[in-house]
Amino acid sequence: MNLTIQLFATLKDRAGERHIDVTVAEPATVADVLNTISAEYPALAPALPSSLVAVNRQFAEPTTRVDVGDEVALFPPVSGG
Amino acid sequence: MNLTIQLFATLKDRAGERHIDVTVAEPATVADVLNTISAEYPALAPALPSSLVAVNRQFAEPTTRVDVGDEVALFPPVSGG
Amino acid sequence: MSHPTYFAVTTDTPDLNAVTALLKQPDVGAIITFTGSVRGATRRDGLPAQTLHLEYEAYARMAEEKMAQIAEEIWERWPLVKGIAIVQRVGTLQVGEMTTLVACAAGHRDQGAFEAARYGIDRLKQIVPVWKKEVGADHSVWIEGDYRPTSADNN
Amino acid sequence: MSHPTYFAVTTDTPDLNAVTALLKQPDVGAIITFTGSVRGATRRDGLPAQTLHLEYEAYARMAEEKMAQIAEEIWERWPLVKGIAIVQRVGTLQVGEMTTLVACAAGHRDQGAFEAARYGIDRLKQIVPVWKKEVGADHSVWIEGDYRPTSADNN
Repeated sequence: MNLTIQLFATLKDRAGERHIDVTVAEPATVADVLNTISAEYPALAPALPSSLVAVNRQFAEPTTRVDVGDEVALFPPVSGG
Repeated sequence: MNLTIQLFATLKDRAGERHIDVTVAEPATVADVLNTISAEYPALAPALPSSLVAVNRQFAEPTTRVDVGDEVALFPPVSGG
Repeated sequence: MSHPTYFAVTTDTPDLNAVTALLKQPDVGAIITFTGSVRGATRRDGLPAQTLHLEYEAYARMAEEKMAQIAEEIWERWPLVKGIAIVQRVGTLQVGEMTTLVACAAGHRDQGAFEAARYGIDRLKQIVPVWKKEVGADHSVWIEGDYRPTSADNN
Repeated sequence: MSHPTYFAVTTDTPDLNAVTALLKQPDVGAIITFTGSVRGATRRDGLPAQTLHLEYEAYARMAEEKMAQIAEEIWERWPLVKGIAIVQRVGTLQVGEMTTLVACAAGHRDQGAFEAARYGIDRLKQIVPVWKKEVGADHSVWIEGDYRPTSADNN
């Protein structure tokens, strides 16, 4: 399946884009998505271990399942306020 | 000496006035002033035991001295906010 | 102390944006503002079942001095607190109207400003000479305060 | 819950009078408002010595959902708290400008609204997806958050 990954803050700066597209086999987990990103976007790879993933606007774990049409986002720990 | 006593809230309502005048011998204490008020203003007398006295805008005790020109006020415990 | 302060007994509705702006300094990162307002339903015995409005009266000059004293007490207890504003409204106040405001500024949110604002409103209700009367449909009742300040409550 | 709420990610300066008015109900007697603003001087290593301005970015849709989640967490912990407003500004913010607001209403000041407002801003800094960049004269630095939310931080 094709997924569009939204990027924020340092991740967006590293990629130079607000979102990237990846293709992963179904069924997929967050870990599968991160592995694909790591392989296909070398600029993002160093930042992935410290990054957070949200699936459908909820914080996800490596084991969280990702389905077609899910809203996936990748960003650093938050620093707002 | 002559003193003008400012009245607030229930004390003002009891007296029907915003201030009263009393004459006390010098040197005087707050207790002397209260005794004079009690004798001369029967409408105020029942409320005096539970009232507070301020001299020059500071909370006073029965033993606090009152001098000519002091700003004296009589009021119930506060209930603002 | 050279922090900004604002102490007022007023018939006007406080403008929260303006009061907050008064406490702004380059090293202020957090402002906590308490606002009190007139509640519609009262539950105490002897009071009108439904408050129509409140009437607030103050010994204004002493009240503003006691507000300044509360600020000094706050700075003694929470030395990192900076600007402080305390406002008491007087006159006729309807249900929902703001009656009082206590705002405390600090560099960060963990420097005592929450505790200071809480202390400020508690202390205001003890030592700032203001009284309120609940005015019902057919009669009015002065609210009784339950704290008796002594000379230890002076600065 | 049927309390008034207001959750916003916005480029506009929040109007404290308007936000407070949103939380007013006849049984509300106390509102505590935390506002955060941009401080002028920073002290951390690696950052520009003097902050010229901050740039805030948000994952807006998730941010507003997490604000609603924080409100639910507050009501669970302080059931007497009523209306809740949470606002995060984004975009370019200069020294002194308001960045964030958390307001909690209650019947009385002793019903948890102080604690709830404090919890709200602490929690906002943990789970609301917003990031800020300090922009100095010659370079910019993204501020690093130090909390790693897990699925336990979902509602």
